Amino acid sequence: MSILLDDTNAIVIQGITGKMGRFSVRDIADYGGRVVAGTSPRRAGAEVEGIPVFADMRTAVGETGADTALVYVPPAGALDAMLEAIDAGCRLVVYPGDGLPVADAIAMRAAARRSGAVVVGPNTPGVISPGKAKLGFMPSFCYRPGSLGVISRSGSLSYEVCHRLSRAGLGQSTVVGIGGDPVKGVNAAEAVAYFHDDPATDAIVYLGEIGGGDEYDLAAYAAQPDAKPVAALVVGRSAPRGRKMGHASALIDARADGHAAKIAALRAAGVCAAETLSQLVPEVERLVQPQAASA
Amino acid sequence: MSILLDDTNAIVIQGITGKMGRFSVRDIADYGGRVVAGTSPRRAGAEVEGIPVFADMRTAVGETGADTALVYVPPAGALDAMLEAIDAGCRLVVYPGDGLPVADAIAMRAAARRSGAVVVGPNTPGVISPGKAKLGFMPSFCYRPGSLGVISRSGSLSYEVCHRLSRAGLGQSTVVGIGGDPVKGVNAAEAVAYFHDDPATDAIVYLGEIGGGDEYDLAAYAAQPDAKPVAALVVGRSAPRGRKMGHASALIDARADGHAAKIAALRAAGVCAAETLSQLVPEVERLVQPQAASA
Amino acid sequence: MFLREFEAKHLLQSVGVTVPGGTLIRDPAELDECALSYPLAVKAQVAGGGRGKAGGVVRAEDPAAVRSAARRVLSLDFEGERAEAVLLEPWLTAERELYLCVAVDGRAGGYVVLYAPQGGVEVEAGQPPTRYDVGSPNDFRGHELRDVLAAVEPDAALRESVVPLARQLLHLAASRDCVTVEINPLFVVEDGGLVAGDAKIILDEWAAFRSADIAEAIARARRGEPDLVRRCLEAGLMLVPLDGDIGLISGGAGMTMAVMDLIAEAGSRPACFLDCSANPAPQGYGLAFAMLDADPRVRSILVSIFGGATQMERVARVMTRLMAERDSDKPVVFRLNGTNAHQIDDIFAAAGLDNHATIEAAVATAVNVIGGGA
Amino acid sequence: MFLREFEAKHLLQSVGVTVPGGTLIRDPAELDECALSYPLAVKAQVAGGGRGKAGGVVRAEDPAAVRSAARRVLSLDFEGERAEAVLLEPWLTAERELYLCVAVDGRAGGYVVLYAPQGGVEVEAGQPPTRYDVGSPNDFRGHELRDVLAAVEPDAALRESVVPLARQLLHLAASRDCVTVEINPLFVVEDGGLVAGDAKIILDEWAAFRSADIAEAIARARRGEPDLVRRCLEAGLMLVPLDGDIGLISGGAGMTMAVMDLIAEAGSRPACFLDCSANPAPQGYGLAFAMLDADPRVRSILVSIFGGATQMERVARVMTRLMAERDSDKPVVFRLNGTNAHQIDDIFAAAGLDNHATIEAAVATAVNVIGGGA
Repeated sequence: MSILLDDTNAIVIQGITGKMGRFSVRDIADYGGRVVAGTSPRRAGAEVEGIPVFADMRTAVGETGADTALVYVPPAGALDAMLEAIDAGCRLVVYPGDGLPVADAIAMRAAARRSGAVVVGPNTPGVISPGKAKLGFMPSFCYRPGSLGVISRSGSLSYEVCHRLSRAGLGQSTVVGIGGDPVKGVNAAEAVAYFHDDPATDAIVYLGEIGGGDEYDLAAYAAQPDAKPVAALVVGRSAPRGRKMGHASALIDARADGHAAKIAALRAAGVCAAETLSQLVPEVERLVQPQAASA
Repeated sequence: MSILLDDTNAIVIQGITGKMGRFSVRDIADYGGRVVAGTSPRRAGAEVEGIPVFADMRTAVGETGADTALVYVPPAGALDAMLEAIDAGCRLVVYPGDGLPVADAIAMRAAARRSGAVVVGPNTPGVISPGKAKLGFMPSFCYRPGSLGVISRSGSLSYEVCHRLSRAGLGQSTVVGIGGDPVKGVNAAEAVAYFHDDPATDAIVYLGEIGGGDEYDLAAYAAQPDAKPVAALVVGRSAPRGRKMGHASALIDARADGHAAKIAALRAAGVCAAETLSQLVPEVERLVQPQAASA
Repeated sequence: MFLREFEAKHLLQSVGVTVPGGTLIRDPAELDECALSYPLAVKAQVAGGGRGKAGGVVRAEDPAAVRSAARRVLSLDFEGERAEAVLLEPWLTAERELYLCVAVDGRAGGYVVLYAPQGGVEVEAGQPPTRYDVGSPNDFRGHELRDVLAAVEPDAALRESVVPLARQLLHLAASRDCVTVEINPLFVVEDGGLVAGDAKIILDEWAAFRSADIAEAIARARRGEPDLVRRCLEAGLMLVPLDGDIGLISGGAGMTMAVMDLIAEAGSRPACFLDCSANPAPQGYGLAFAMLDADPRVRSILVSIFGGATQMERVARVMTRLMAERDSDKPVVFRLNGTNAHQIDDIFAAAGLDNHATIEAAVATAVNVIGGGA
Repeated sequence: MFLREFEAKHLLQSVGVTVPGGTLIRDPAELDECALSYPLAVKAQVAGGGRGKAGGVVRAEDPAAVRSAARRVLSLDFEGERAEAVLLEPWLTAERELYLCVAVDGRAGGYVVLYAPQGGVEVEAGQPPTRYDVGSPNDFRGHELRDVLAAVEPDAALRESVVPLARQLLHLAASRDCVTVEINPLFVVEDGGLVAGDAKIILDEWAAFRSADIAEAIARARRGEPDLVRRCLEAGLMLVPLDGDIGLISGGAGMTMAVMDLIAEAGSRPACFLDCSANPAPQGYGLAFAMLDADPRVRSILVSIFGGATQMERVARVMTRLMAERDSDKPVVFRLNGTNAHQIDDIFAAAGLDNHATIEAAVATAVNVIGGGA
C-alpha cells in the first residue's frame, strides 16, 4: 500500500498544453501513471501525446472518470483551477507551482477541508508512490519501492535524500512533498497521520528546515506511545539569524524556529534527528535495523 | 402553531445592560416571553430586572438553557456577537440594529447557514407570534393571534398594517420583520417557505417596497400550484426614479425594481396586490373570505 | 457613497485592473503644465449618475478644445452637483465594449456578478445583464462564472479574461466594503486586454468605522450639502429632498413611502422624504422643523410616526415643546402611534394639539389645509 | 516585503486603527515649516528590523534636539540600509504597553493572533505571546479570542478593546495580502484607548499581481540593491548575501541550506545563498557567475543542482557554454544531478569539465581548492 496515490488514480492535468503539462504527460506515463485527460479552456478538442484536452474539469472528469488533478496553472489562476478540480470531484489535487499568494493558499485549504479533498502543495514536486505511480516532476530514478514514508518541505532535498535511501536499499512507500510555503494543503501533522494509518509504511523520514513550526507537530506525533519510528533531517544549521532563507516564517516562534531548538525537540520526542544531510542515512538505518532484527 | 418563535423559546439578551436591553427585558416579559439571561462582557454577575447577566454566551446558554438570542450590540461588534450566539447553540438569533456593514451581513448569513441557525435582521423590529411570545420591540397592542403569516421589510409599516389587520379581526400566526437591508438573515423566499410549512398559517401577507428583488421571490412562490394565498403591499409608488429611498438597491434590476413592475409580477402570480396602504386590508379580506366561506 | 470616476479608477488600479492613464485637473490653468496626446476625453468628476446625458463627457482634438471643454464641464450643474475636477483620458478605440459589475444583491444573499456582452449605454436599454449569484465571497467559483458567461459570450478567450477580472472586482468589493463595483464600458482593446473605460464604485456607508476612505467620502458629500441639510444628516435624519409642498417628518423608510403614496393619492406631493427612525434627540426634530419652516416651498408639515423602539410619549412631549417654541405659522398635522401611544392624547390635549387617529385622516388634513387635493 | 513604519501606520489608519499623529520629513530643512509639540520621538524609517538597537529612535525635547537627531538618524547605516525619511511623533505616555500581532502561520493553516500583556522589547525576551489559531479569516471568532486572552490578561475591559482591534488587523491582513501585521508596542492610553506605538507590516510578495502597493514596495526594495544583485533578482534568482568565501549557486531552499551546512561542517562558509530553483534562462546563470566573479570575497564557486522540473542536460550545456565564455580563473566545482542526469557526463567530458558524484565530494573540493577547511 501507500498513501494518497497508487496505480488506481486516474489523472487529469490542468494546463496540459503548457511546457510542464506536455513534459509531465509523458514523464508520468513512462512511470506507469494513468493520465486520462487534460484541460485547457482555449484548446478544448486538441490532444497532447494522445491524451484528450477538455475545456473544463467537469467535462474532463465526466468523460474520463478522472479522480486526481495535477495543476499547471500560473499563480493568478491557480486558486480557481484548484477549486474547479475539487468541485469536479477530484479527491487528490497537486499544485506544484510556487508564487501562490498565501491568502489563496488559505482559501484553497479551507475549500479542500470542506469537500473532503486533499490538496498537496503549493511549491512541491508532488507525490510519488514508488513502483506504482507519480504525480509531479520528481526524477523517477531516485526512488524504489519500500516501507519508508517520506515527508519533505523541500523538492531538491527530497530527490537527494531519496536517491541516497534507495541506494542504501531503503525503499519508500510514498514520498510526499508537502511544500515550502507556510500554508500547505497537507501539512506535516496531516502527512504523518496518513503514514501512521498506512500498513505498508513501517517508519517515517521527515525532511525539515529552520523557520515555521512543522517540526513541532512531528515531535508531537513521535512522542505518542503508538507512533511509528521517525527519523528527521533539519537543514539550516549554519543559516544566520534573522535572514529569510527561502520562504518567510516571519517573527512567529522566533526563538523556537532555529535549528538547535528543533533538533532538541525532535530528539526529546524520540526522533532520530540528523543535523546534516550526511548523517541522515545512518540515522534511518539505526531506525529500521532493530525492526529488521526483530522481524 | 407559528414559525420561528413560540412560548417555549428561552431568550438571552446580548447587551442587556444597555438602554434597549433594559427596555426589552420588561417589555418581552410583559408579553409572556421567557427572558432567562443576559450578557455583558464587562458586567458579569449583575442582574437586570431580576435576570442574571453573564460574561459570555457560552456561560449564559450553559447556565440557563437559553436557545434564542436578541442582540443589542453596536454594529462594529454585531457580527462577533451573532457568531457567538450561533456558536453557543442558539437556533434563533434576532439582530434588530441598523448600520451593520453589508459585508458583515453576508458573513453572518453564511455562518448561520453552516450551523443551521436562523438569523433575523439586521434592521428589523424582530419577530412576534401573537399570544405566545415576542422577540423584539414592536408595539404589542398592534397584534392578535390568528392565521395570517406576515412578512415585512419595514418596521413601522408592519406595526401600522398589523394594527389594521387586528382591528379588522384578522389575527396573525407570526409576524416576521425580515428587515430593510439588502442582505438578510432570513429573506423573503425563506420566510415564505417557513409559513408554507406552518399548519397554523392559512395565508401570507407581505409588506414590500420598491428596490431590490424580494418581491419576485414572493411571486415565484405564489405561482406554485400548492401555494397558500398571498396578499401584498408594495410601497413607493410615488417615489422618483434613481433616488435612494432608504436602503440602497443600486443599479441591479433597475427596470425591474420599480413599483409598477413589481405589482404586475405579483398579480401575474396570483397575489392580491395592494398599490397603497389603504387598499391592503380589503385585499386581505378578499383573500381569506373564500376560505372562511368554505370552512 | 458614490465615488467619483478618478477615485474609483484609483481603487481599481490598486488591485491590478488596467485603467487608461489619465490626468486630473481642478482648474483649466493647470493645462499649461500637462503633456497630453490627442484625441482625449474631457470628463467631469461628479458623484452622481447621468453625467454623459448632461454633457459631462466631451471629446477634444487639440489643446484649445480641451481648455474650452474643461471650462464648460466645470460650469455645468449635475442634478445640483458641480464638478470640482476634470479627468483627461486618452480617447480609446475599442474592439468591443462590455459591461461587468460586482454588486451586493439581496436575492443572492451577498454578491452577484453581472455581465453583458454589449456595454455602454446599451445596458440600460437592452437585455438585462446575465447574473452569476456568488453569495459569500468565498463561494466565488471561476468555473461557475465561466459556465454562466458561455450562454451569452461566444468568445472563449475573452471569457477567460473576464473571469479573473470578475474575481478581482469581487476581491475589491469584499475587501474595501463596496456595494457596487461597475465597469461600463469595459473596453476590449487591440491585444485582447481589458481596460476600464468608466468606473462606478459605491461604498457601504455603514462601514465608515473601519474605512478612512468611506469616512472621508461621507464627509465630502456632507460638505457639499446646504447647511440645514448637513445638520439634519449629522443629527441622524435621513433626508431626500423632493419637489412637493408637504414637509413629511416620518419614521421608517417603508412607512414613509406608504405615507408619500397616500399624499400622492390625495392629489398632493411631499417636499421631502425625512426619515427620523434613527430615533433622534429632541434637537434632531427641532432641526427638521427649522429646515421645513425655512423652506418656502413647504406649505404644511405632516408628522407621521408609528414607534416601536421609539417611545411615543417622549416624542409627544418633544412635539408639544417644539410647537410652543416655534415661531412659524405653517400648519403642522400629527399622526403619532406606537409604543405607549395611550399617553399621547393627554399630553397633546394639555398642549392644545390634535393627534389624528389614522394616517389617511392626517394626510387629508395636511392636503386640505393648503387647499390642495384632487 | 517589509513596509516602513509610516507606510504601515498609514495602512492601519485606513482601517480605523488609532495611530499617533506624526509628521514625515525627508530632509531636516523641512523642519522650519513644521509646527511640532514636545517631547517627541524622532524615528528613522527603514524597512529592516533592529532599528531601536541601532539608534534609530531618539527622544527630542526641543527644535534643536529634533534637528540634530533627524540629521543623525538619516546618516546611520541599518544593516546596509539608509533611512530616506524620518517620522516625528508625539512621545506618548502609556498606562501599559501590549503586544498584538496577526500573522500567517503554517500550523494554524492560515492566520494566528498573537498577544502578550507585556509589549515592547520584552516580547522577544519574555514568555512567548499567547496564540489564537484562526486559520481562514472567516473562522475568526471574537469570543474564542476573548477566552484565549482571559488566560493572560486579567483586565476584562481591555480584553473587550483588544478583540475588535484584532479583528481589524485580521481584516487588514486578509484584504491587503499582509503576512504579518504587528503592533508592538500597543499603547494603552489614559482613556483606555489603544494606540499603535510602532507598526510592522510584511506584505506577501506573491500577491504583487493584484496589489499596486506590493508591486511598488518590491520595486522600491530593488532600487536600493547593488546593480548586479538587482539584476539577479529580476532574473528570478533569490539571493541572500552572506559573509563567507564560497559562492554557492544552488537549486531549492532546502537543498541549498543542506549544502551550506556541509560547507560549514567542512570548515568554510558560503558567500551567499543563491537559489536558482525558479529555473532561470541561461542569462540568469550568466548573471550569477558575473556577480560571483566580480566579488573579491568569493574565492571558489560551487554549483549544486539536483533538478526535477529542471532538465539537467540543458543545465549542463549552459554550464559548458558559460565556462567557455567566462574569463575569470576562480575555481568552479560542479555537482549536478536529477532529471536526465545520465546525459551530463558526456556533455561535461566533451567540454573538459568534471561533475562530482556526491555533494560531500563537491564541497570538499570547493573548500580544499582555496586551502580552507578544518
